[in-house]
Amino acid sequence: MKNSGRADYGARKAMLRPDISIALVGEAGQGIQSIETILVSLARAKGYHVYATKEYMSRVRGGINSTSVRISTSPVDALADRVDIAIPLLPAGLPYLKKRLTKNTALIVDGSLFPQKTRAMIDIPLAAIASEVGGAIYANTIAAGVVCAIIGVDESAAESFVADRFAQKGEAVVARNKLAIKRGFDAGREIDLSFRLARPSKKKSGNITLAGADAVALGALAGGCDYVCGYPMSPSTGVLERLAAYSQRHDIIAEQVEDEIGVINMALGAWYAGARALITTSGGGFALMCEGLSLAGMIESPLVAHLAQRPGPATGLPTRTEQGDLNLALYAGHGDFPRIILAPGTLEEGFTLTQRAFDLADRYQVPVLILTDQYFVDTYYDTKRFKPAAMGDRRSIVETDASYKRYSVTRNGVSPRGIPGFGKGIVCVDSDEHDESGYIVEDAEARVLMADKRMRKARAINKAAIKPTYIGGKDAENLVVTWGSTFTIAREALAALGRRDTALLHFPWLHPFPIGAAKTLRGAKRVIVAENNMTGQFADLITRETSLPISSRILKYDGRPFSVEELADAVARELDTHEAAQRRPPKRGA
Amino acid sequence: MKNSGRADYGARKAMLRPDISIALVGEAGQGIQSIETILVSLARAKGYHVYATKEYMSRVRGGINSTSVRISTSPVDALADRVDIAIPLLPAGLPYLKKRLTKNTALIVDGSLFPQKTRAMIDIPLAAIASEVGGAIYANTIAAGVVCAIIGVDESAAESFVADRFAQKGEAVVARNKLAIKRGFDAGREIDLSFRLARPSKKKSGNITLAGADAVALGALAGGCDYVCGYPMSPSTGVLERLAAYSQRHDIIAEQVEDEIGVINMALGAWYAGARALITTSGGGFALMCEGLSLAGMIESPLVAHLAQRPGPATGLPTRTEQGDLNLALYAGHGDFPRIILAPGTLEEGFTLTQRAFDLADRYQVPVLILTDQYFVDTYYDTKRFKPAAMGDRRSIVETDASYKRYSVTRNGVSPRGIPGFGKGIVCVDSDEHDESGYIVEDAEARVLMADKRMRKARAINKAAIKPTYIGGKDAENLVVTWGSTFTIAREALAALGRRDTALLHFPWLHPFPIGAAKTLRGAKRVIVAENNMTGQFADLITRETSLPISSRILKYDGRPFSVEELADAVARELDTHEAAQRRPPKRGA
Amino acid sequence: MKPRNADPRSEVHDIMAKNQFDFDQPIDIAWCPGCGDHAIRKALLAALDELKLSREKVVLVSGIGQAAKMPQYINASFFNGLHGRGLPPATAIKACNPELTVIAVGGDGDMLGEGGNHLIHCARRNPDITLFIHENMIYGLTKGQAAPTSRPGLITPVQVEGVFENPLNPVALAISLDVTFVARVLGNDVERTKEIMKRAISHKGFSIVDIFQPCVSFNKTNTFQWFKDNTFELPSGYDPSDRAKAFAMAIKEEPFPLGVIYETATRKPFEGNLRIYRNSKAPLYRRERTMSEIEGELSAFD
Amino acid sequence: MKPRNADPRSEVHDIMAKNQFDFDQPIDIAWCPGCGDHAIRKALLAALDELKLSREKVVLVSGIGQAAKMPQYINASFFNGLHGRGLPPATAIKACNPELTVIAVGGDGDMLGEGGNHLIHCARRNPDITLFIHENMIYGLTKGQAAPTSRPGLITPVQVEGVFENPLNPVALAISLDVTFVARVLGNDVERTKEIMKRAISHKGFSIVDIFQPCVSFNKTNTFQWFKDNTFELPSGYDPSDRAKAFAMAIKEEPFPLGVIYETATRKPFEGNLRIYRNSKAPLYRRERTMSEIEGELSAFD
Ligand SMILES: Cc1ncc(C[n+]2csc(CCOP(=O)(O)OP(=O)(O)O)c2C)c(N)n1
Ligand SMILES: Cc1ncc(C[n+]2csc(CCOP(=O)(O)OP(=O)(O)O)c2C)c(N)n1
Ligand code: SF4
Ligand code: SF4
Ligand SMILES: [Mg+2]
Ligand SMILES: [Mg+2]
Repeated sequence: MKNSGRADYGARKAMLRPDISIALVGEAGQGIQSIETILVSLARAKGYHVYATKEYMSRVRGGINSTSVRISTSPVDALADRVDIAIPLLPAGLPYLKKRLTKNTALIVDGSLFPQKTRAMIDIPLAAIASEVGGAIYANTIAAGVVCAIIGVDESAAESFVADRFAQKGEAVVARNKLAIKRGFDAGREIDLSFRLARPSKKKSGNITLAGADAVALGALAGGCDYVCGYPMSPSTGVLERLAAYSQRHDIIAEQVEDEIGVINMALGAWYAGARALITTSGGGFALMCEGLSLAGMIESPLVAHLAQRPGPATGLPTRTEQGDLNLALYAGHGDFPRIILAPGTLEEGFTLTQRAFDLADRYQVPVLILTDQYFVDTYYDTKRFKPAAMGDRRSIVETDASYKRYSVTRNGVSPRGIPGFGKGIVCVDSDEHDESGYIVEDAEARVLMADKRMRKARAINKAAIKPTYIGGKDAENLVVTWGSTFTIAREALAALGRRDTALLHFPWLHPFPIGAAKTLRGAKRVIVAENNMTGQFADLITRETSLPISSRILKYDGRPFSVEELADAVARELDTHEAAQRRPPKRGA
Repeated sequence: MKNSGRADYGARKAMLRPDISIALVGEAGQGIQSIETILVSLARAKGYHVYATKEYMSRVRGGINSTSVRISTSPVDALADRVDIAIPLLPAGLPYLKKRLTKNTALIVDGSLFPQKTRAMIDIPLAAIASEVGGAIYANTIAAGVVCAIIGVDESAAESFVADRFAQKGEAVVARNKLAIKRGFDAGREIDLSFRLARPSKKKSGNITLAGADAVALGALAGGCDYVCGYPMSPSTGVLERLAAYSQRHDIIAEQVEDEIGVINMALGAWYAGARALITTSGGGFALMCEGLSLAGMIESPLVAHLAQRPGPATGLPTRTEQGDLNLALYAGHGDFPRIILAPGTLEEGFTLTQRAFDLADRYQVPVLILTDQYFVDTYYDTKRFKPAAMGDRRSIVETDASYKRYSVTRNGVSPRGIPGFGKGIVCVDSDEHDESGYIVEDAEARVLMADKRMRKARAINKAAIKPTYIGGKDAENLVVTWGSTFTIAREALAALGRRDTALLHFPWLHPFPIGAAKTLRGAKRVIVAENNMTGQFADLITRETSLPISSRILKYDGRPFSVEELADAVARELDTHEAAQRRPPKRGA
Repeated sequence: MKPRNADPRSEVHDIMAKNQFDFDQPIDIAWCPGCGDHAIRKALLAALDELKLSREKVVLVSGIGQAAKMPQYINASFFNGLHGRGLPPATAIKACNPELTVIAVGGDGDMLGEGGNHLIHCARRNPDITLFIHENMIYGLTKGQAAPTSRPGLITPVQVEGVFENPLNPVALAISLDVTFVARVLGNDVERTKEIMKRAISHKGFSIVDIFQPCVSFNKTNTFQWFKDNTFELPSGYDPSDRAKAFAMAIKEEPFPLGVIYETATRKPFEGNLRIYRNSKAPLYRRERTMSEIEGELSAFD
Repeated sequence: MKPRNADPRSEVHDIMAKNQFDFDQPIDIAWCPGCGDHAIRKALLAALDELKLSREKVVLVSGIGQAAKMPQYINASFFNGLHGRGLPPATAIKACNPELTVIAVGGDGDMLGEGGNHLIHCARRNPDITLFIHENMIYGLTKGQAAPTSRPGLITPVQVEGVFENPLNPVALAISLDVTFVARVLGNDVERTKEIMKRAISHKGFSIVDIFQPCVSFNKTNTFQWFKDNTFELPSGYDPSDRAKAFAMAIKEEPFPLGVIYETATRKPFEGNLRIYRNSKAPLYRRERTMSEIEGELSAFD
């Protein structure tokens, strides 16, 4: 085995690292997913904390996809640029990694595929070993073995893991995979790196390891979701598929509908009949649902919608990430009506907010939108096992009597919600302006009565709003603001920056704008909003709600999430500019 | 003839009025439209300025509809509450008028239908006369004769007008209508009122008399519109119907599409092939077009959309008015892309802005939305004959050569637009992110390049923005802000208030927010936004764009437009409250 | 029952003696006098009553249009949604609670224009619901534009040169989609309409009744007389179970066949295919999720 | 021609000698190796070439999906719009410029699922355009959910219990709508596909070709072999002009008939009905509006 990297790495004494970052690049079909799974599972079993995220092209075969894995002695939940171990399974993968390689990165390749060496590489003849093992398809298992060896997984644990994983495929396949792992370990042990992963503190944390899509689906399950419908659309399909799988074990109807308009209207029918329905879609599909959302507003139907964002406009970058649909979520639908918008920043929030969404929707009879994005749904890490909230009054419905009126006018605007077939009353809902019984009206007074009733709910909702999370020293003068998936990245970035004067304000609840947040924002000397879109949609929302002008926006809209380093740098730059500006005498009239 | 009103009205000397307001109320099918037409046409022919607007129920027969007509010696273009002459054709119409009647209102009724008289009424036995004339259907012509006599139209002019109007229905019908007019005049002349309409200054002003829908349709014609498509929806259908009529005399394809999604996608196909397409819809239909709008943004297609607003959410009040779709217009579609939003306040703006919309759309390759509402499209008055702008380069398209690239990157973001079949090149447009040639790309750099190119157009558009119209003394400390159809009403209201310290700022161009408007707004001590919706959507937009908090909002959302008096009162109240507040010492921390 | 914000000018309708689906006081019906919709309402009231359905278990679902106002005038629960969007909620309502009788009503524009896609896919699902399409060959509520069913040559304010698109034949379309019960009636024939409505409602699976309905205000061509002159009853002995033959019958136009044109019992209804009803017939709203179900799924991620 | 941002891993395709519709340098085709779409592309390239169409006068229109990527791989103008929304722009393009040959391409989800309503109404309009539906009985691009054409029993990550909805039969549907040219082919049979494509493109009016296409990545049931085993050529002497008989043929499934199943010359195309082409054939973009036209209309309001 040639190890062209040995000279570089072997010379220094291996440094102990609490956190190692690994990047795998390959074409669709090459099995980088499989390497990732083996690695993460074994690291997790050994007691490490793990994190993985992927980015992929909008194609089924070919192209270039990548996965970033972090294995750490402490919890880890954000994308780092830094790569300690990089494995491009094909030369075309190298450019995709370029910006992330440092001189300390161990670049592991099959040298036969990389005739021109532009930098130090650790050459492991994956293809050659694979053909010895039994065929090209074993290359990924071999690569997994290599990395397992490097990070110190026990060989026997790895062998039994792959044995389990391939058990269904027959003994021969199991044997060959075990051999592949072994050969990978052999090769991996030969590598002499400048760093070594520290041992995990204890065996296993009792955490669960799951992706954003899992957290949302579990939250829906815990929220009592019993009807899910959708139309396939990346990156929202995962939630539909997971709940479809749950429908085999729980009371859930899972239906793929002909189009997104059908999706939302079907879900409203389901709520009307007493179900707790979830719809899941992405920006383009949600754009088709705007009229239906307005219907939810008018008939005061609860609704929970999962909107997994991707870069637009139009088809955009279908498999990438962006936080570009906030404006649409805020204002979708014609006419004025209350709604709630949530945006989980952590897996835990993904679970708790989704569960809560069902209760909020049901209690206030309004649509609740859960904004995630491709990065969020496709990212997984281990996290404290979720604690579902109690499921007290799971359905906020009443048994009707003969005098029942669906839209009885009440103080807080919420009318007791009956459903057809439960009680002696009839339940009439109408998309036209209507009276308390649900029949069409046209006169001015009746209109105002109902419009006011609907809007009064917004006030009640305001009180239920979740305050933004403040992380940092009290009265820090700089405030970095995030919403949704950018949170964990910003948290690690600020921790890395380590500035006492700079705190983080994360919004998991976006609308109605949480009362009190304005005060926190105004309290800061400088507000920097970091979000994954082109114009700073949340920054604009803050201005609209608080009349606070936001000039510092850190925006990214290339279809990729921020990395910790990138965001840390950008925040540092913003602060520097600001400080420099402050040192200059103020301009007249500024 | 009994004239129970005589005692009231005859006693005083008739006052000369420069402006008379008439309200007609009847059920659908009773012909109040016909009375209105006769009245307005004859008044206009005599040299008066005229104004009429209607409000109607969402039904074809029955119900209660009304028309308000103003006949004036000077131009008149806004809804007044005051009614000088009221004609309820049925008792159920009376409650609809109640708030508008004063002791000076001449209430003309067929006494046989109103057994209980609650106030002074002028009794004209319309039904009885009609049956003498030839049947119940002549009642409306008789009523028209009555009012014509009151306002001083020549009887012979009226007779020949109805003769013309019914010429196609045969001699017998003409004769009976002439008799009906005559009998109406006879009755009308007997009435002795407390007021009289002043004579018009000169014969006829050379003005044109038309409705908002006409102005938009004519603007489209002048804008070179040669493809119009839509799906019927009140109150937007009028524009579709008018352009369909034009298609019989001009090069226009007019197509009713299966649904609104088809409408917008078809229109984008038409623009792609070199046409100048208009779509026309209302809020619910526009809500269905959000994805298509995003497509326009991505493929950089020009598009002109007429959005005639009505009260939402959902089906709402289908035949009523509201300015409640501004938020949707601003943020419809997923992802960020530039757009232009216009909102005519006068008929002239209806014409010029629509014409301009086509040039703007074509020049900047963006969607242009024209926001009107039911009040705007259904209201008509006489106005200076429109002066179409020159039609220089009507189509901003280029002949392509073999190397043509649809999305060539340029300084201002606008790429020369080729169309298929015109030149040697090929024209490729894609809803996915694309390269300069229109082929799909996925890499980060290409994405940013194109997103930036698209957004650069917004800067260019900014320079073309139309400044808001300022009416009032320089540096007035109170500023009343309007957009769209509320303009003329506010203008007359402020004129009536006659306060030097209060000016009007009207926005015909809403987005991108006109540069410079912020300064005007900031210059005022107090900004009062008056709009026809529930939450103050434009007020919120101002805050978002200028970080100026807007606390004074005059909002109306009962499905009806403001009246001059109502708005004048509301502004006066706002100003009083403000002044009272200023006299008190400021609260700490306020 | 409820004081129906009655417009003082409301056309007062006879209250059907003892029909629980009618109101016990006059209601304001917004349809024009003479509109074919009145007869259809009579037929529907009678059908519901004669089927002895319990009022609390009937849900009418509609979109927007004149036909779609029907639920307003029947004393039962309703979901009066968006133009063109009646079928998706109707499907869900039945799926969530199969105890309910779900009837969708819509105009030809509502169901075949704006809502065409849902119709196609509702046919694929085959929920046990009934759809009445009021075919007046016009857009009534929006005042007289062409419907997908409008006959060639019809001039309207939008179709200024006359309609030239092929009219949609809902019966032929339904048979091509293997809708399990497909009929056509002339709504003014209240008795026959009622009978076929009863069969349609009783049929297990998706049933469509295409109801010819004169619009007296906007369609001056396809009048009651025209419908009478342009329809014929199916020949006696006609067998509605042969799909190819039914299609051959369905494409006959001017005159159009009336009656049950196609009926099949070969397909299972949507609800019957849902796993949740395999072991229990309880509607969804009566089921509870337990904490242990959630904990169990969480454990999969340990 | 243009350097097509070629992915270094692109499957390099043979450049067809002298076919102006192919690119003169290798392009990156995102379809999986072995996908039926490759064969369809070959057939389309050959058909376009053999019809001797001028490259500048051909426009491909599509929505989103694997099939809908076709325009990316043909060297001609294209409008690659939204998922399900290919037909409305295609109709407008032809209407605005009848000199163009307009070809729409889409998957079975694209055209029959999301876009179903446009298909129905496109059939009513009958524009002189051609539609190729790639029927792979699956959603390819979104990784394997059921399409409206999926066969009962197919298990997918969403249809966890297997598909139970009735598969849509696009040929029967098209005939029910009197689409003027309706054919089905097996795309892997490049020669026959090409021939039928040529007939479809040459046909005046709306033509639909339903193309069976194996998806090797996500549909492991309806493979090339399955399609071969489940299709048959129309009997010789088959007469495609009788609509009722064509329908009877169209509803045959497993095996499915292949060939031109229905063809009629009775309907005028959409563009032929447009008034603007009565006196002039010039496409819209070559026409000018004059100031006097506008002044004339303004005068109506004097
Ligand atoms: C999204 C949307 N588009 C358009 C409309 C306007 N609209 C209401 S009813 C209707 C059509 C009415 O025709 P039809 O469905 O045939 O019913 P009919 O009135 O003839 O019974 C239309 C276009 C609407 N309410 N919503
Ligand atoms: C509005 C909208 N909904 C959903 C999607 C996601 N989507 C893209 S292609 C596709 C279906 C692909 O299946 P099909 O049309 O059969 O084409 P194939 O890939 O099988 O050729 C879907 C659902 C989208 N792009 N837009
Ligand atoms: S407009 Fe036509 S369909 Fe509507 S109620 Fe009147 S007659 Fe009936
Ligand atoms: S996923 Fe299926 S349809 Fe798509 S390219 Fe691959 S084989 Fe073809
Ligand atoms: Mg109709
Ligand atoms: Mg497919």
